[in-house]
Amino acid sequence: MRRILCAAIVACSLAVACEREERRLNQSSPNGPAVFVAQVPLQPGPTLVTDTAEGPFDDNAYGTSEGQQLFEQMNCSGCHGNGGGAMGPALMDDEWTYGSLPNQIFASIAEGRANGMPSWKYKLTNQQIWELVAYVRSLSGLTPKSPRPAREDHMMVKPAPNQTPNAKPKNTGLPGASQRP
Amino acid sequence: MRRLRPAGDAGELPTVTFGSKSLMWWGTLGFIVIEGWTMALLVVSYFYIRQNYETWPPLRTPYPSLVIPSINVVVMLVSCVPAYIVSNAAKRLDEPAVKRWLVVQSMAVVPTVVLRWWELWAINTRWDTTAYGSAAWTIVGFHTSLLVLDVVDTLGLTLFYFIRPMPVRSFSDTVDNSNYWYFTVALWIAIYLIVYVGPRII
Amino acid sequence: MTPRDENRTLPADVTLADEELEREASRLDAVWQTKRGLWGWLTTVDHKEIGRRYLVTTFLMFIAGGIEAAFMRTQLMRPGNTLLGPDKYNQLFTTHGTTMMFLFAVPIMTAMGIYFVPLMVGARSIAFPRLNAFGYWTYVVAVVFLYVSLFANTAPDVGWFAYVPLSSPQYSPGHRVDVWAQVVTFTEIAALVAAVNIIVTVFKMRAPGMSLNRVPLFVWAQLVVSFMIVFAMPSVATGSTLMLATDRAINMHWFNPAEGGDALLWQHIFWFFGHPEVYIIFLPALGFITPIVETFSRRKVFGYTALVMSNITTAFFSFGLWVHHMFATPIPELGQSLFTAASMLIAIPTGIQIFCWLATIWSGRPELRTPMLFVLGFFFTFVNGGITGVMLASVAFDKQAHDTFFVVAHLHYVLIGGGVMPLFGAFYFWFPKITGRMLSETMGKVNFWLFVIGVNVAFFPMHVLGLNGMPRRVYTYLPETGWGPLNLVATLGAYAIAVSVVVFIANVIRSLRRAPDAGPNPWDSSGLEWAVSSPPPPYNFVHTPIATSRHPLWDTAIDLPVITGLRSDRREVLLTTAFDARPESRHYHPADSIWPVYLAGCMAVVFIGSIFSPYFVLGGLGLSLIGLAGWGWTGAQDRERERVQVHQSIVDTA
Amino acid sequence: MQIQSALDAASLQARSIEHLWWWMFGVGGAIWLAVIAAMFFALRAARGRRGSDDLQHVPAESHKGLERVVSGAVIITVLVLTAFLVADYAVGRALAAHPSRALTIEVIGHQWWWEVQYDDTNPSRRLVTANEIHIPTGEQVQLKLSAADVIHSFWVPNLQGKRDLIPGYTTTHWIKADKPGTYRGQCAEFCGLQHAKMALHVVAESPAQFRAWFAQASTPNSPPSDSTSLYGQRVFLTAGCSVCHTIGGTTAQATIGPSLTHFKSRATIAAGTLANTRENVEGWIANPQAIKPGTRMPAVPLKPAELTALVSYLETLK
Repeated sequence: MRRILCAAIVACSLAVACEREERRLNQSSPNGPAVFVAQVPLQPGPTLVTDTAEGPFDDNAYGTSEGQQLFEQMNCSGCHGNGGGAMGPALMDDEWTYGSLPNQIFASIAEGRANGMPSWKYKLTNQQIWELVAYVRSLSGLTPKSPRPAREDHMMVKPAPNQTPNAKPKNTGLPGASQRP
Repeated sequence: MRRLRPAGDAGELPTVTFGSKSLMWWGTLGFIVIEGWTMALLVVSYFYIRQNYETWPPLRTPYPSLVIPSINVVVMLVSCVPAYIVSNAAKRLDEPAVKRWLVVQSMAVVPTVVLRWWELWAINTRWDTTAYGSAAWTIVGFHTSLLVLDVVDTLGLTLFYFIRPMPVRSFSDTVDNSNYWYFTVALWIAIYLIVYVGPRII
Repeated sequence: MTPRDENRTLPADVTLADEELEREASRLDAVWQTKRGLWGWLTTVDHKEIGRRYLVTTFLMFIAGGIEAAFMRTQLMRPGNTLLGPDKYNQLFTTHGTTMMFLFAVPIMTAMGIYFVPLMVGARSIAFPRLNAFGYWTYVVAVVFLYVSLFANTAPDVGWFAYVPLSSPQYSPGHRVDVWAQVVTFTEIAALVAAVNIIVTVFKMRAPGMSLNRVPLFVWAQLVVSFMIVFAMPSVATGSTLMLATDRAINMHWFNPAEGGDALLWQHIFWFFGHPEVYIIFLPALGFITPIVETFSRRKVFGYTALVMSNITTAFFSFGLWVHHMFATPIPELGQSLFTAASMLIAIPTGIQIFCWLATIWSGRPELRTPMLFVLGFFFTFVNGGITGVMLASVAFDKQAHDTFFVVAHLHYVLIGGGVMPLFGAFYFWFPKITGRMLSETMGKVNFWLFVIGVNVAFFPMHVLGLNGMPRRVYTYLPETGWGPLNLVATLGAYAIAVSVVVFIANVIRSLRRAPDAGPNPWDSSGLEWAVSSPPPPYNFVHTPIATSRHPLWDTAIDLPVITGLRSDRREVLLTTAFDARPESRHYHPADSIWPVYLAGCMAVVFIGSIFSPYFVLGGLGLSLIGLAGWGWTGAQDRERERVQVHQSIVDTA
Repeated sequence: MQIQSALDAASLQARSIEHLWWWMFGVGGAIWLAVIAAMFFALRAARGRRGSDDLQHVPAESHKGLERVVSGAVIITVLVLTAFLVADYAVGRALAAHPSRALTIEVIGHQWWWEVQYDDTNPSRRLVTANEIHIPTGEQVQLKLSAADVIHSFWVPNLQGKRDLIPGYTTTHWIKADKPGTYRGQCAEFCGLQHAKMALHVVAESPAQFRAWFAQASTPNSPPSDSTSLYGQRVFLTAGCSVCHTIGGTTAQATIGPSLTHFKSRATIAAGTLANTRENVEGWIANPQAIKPGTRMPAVPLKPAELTALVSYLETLK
């Protein structure tokens, strides 16, 4: 009886678990070179299409953690200071100069932004950028809690994303819009 | 099937025994050994981690503060007195005395849990800052679980004694409850010396 | 009042009349019988019922682990095979290891103990029946949790040893490793509970006259192993629950080198449990061998004392050699040599036991029935594994063999040869006692030969593969490595093992369909468990027997001396002194209860919930308060009829 | 034929271990045979007593005999074990022996490839390569082992036993190859998805050849001459390859992936997974996940022309 009960309970979350745990490896992206994609950030390709509040890797632990690795390897912290902000804007707060929607962040990374954010569309593949999107969003608690990364094997310079309280996705002005008061 | 030849009669044997004659005493002892051993392993790990640091506590980490923990040590030692009286009364099957002193014991043990909350923060560092913090928090945290368990046990026992007449064998269980409390206190004194006083010495 | 002087006072020819026994039996039935139906099934605390369930569940786990192994072998059958990708393969080999070690090998040995120890020491029940049920349900939680996770693509994928930092959050995102850590937690709880239960049962509930030097070797093994569990399991519980799980859930730094944590600490903690673990599986199996050898050599075992002593020394040594799993890590040379010495030393007590059994067979009149065949299979296979074990104890050689298929071969020779083969022998030997039915000898022999051949064909080539450079835990290998042919052979052997297990299952089903035909003592064996009907009644013994020697049924061929006077109008067990087992007291035995299964459910909420949110932990603990209250709640049953002993004085209450 | 085997020793260390193995194999095998023989003898010897129904009756004298036999067996066991212990200790000493100064090579384990650095007092002359270690024969070479992410284990069976690479620790390992050749090794500690395809090759060559290789390897290639390779270089620098890889003499100086400075001089690609041929390289770049599912190398979307040019450029990196 308890077996059945347990099974039933978990069966409900089964789909979630599958998605969360899926190891989505770097597929060769079905649509040509990154450059074309980044020009239309809202159609980054069939497998990765997203126009919603959910990035393709937001609920995928492995993808988010790959994003975590990239964030470090691409030295994003050089400007964003481990998300705390420095030369570049902080990523752990809820201030989003160019919007917090996945596709907006994708555009920010792929195209680059004023005041020194370089364009990564020639350096990273779509999937890598989407993984970064998931990680950046996890930093400020915009992604589901369960797949968010815990601590890294490094010096503890910032609270781990799995500790950040959940936040409402904000959509403060698209490119060009002024910052929130 | 073999025929059975009566060669002795157990009818005259007692049905309620105390101390090492009772099963519960052995069971309690078993779990005391398991929990003590777990704590020992944690302490060994604590010192293993300590090897990775020049200074203990690590740089930019304050010493654990001693006020609250010291108070709690005193409270715990004091709370052993009613525990002792209760177990003696239980051995005399003196129900009124047991009830009376169980109330006292309950009032003595509850503060230890309350104090424990500040005791955790008296470590003066978070568990997720350094391995030192993790080790200290794990040790104190694990002891907290034992402490809460025994406090709940004591309160429940007291409650039962007042709700309805208890079977005679629960006098024996009451004695074992006191024994377990002595263990919890002894364990805490060791931890107090290692986790709170230790860093100032080693 | 000891059995002996009782013998003097009572005339020897008085025996209990059958109808009198039947009346007593029916009274006891009324008191001890478990209720019918689902409720009874959930609330039973009968150690035989629980033990039988334990045996069935653990054997299901054996089959599950075997299926995973079959998948792995099929994947490795040829180079570059694409049946399984790395992700699935890693999940499968981790689940295989976790299942076989935590959900099959250890629990099935304790399950045998839970079922047979009370019978063998002549007790009516186990010391803490409700705790016993709780342990079983906790174990069931582990089983369900791991296998639901497997199908939810959340099975652990870092090996059954879960080395950090691979299992640390950065390199194992998601909850796969959390599943492993909590499954381990549940199995630890179950194992510890069973261990305490068996220790107390053996110390306080032995039949009058069964002084420690008359305790059957099966029980000795169970006792020693229970002590090992008490000291080994807390180690892995510390590692997995208090360190790894907290590292992952609340970002502790136990294993984070950058913050003072240490990756080697995990290996020490894990192997300090992990090595005794092997002997926790192996010693009970040796306990099975002695009664089988005695019974089928028609001779009392040679060197009882030597066997007991080797049991104990093995247990001690086994805590002193965990580092031989870490010879490739930076450990000081001297330390390594010490552990080499210890690892070789432990071969001596094992050798002594094997020699004693051979001597027993030599000087007896062996009959090659199936259980005996499996014991011979044990010699044939295990000795091989033991010798490679001694080789691996050598630091220099281990530097080559470590983490290769040579070790895979070694550990399967030891665990299958030393654990599973005696276990199958035990199945054939005690199946009649549990079910009242014999297993087919012919099918048994088929089962045996397929198994022995399969095991050796499957695992012997792995020695060569290892020496030829094939590492463990690879999901595939390149054709040019030349490992293909031997891997193919190994895979075929694995299939043979699978077939032999199918034969065994068929054998069981076949005899379960037939009418009971065993009788109380089909093998004319000597232990007390054979003095009662098969299957035994819920109260085990109408009257507690008196053990007059190590082999009561062989030495008291005519009639069995018993202690009368235990109450039959309520559940009562006889307690005796710890060493020379003199009757000491009658002890109240709890009624069936729903709280064990309820509390196991609370544990599930606490530990599985802890992966996701601390609120589950609080909630689970809150719920468990109800359970604890219910557990502790006891009415004042027949208070006036208790006889209380405080120290020496006996008081009659009311 | 075996491309990596502990039973085909090519170095001082591996050979002493191999001797130890054959010795233990002989003794161990003999013991196994003895026990099994004893088992069958026991069964035969007992056959005579079949049917006689004196249950559990054993004549005292045979009991005495048994005691003698068993204690004899135990004594033999003890002696053999002592012999094993001594032998192991002797070999251990032999393995530990090493000179005070020697060529030192740092090996850093990554998921799932090997970074190789030749120590040099002058950092600019520090040679960095990957997955292929060149060593001179006939002299002790010191390996400094460390890990960048998880635990790996360095194991080249023909040359030496294994040594773990553990984050937070640096371990050392000594190799003295005594005959030239290429020896394959493989990560021996489970390290994740591609543990199975994390191989390396040790190329042992005469000191002269080694020095020649070293000199050649320490100097970057001259920039490509033909137009295809030039285009290929531009692709490499713009399409994202340079984000992870280094090519000496160019602006590509990233250290996330293996250094490709002398890419073509290596026998294999993808950490010993594929032979370093044009087709393999093209296939690898086009879709690494098909060859090593999980590898950190992404499939960079390239037009066919770009891919061909890129590969021709890599071909020039001799």
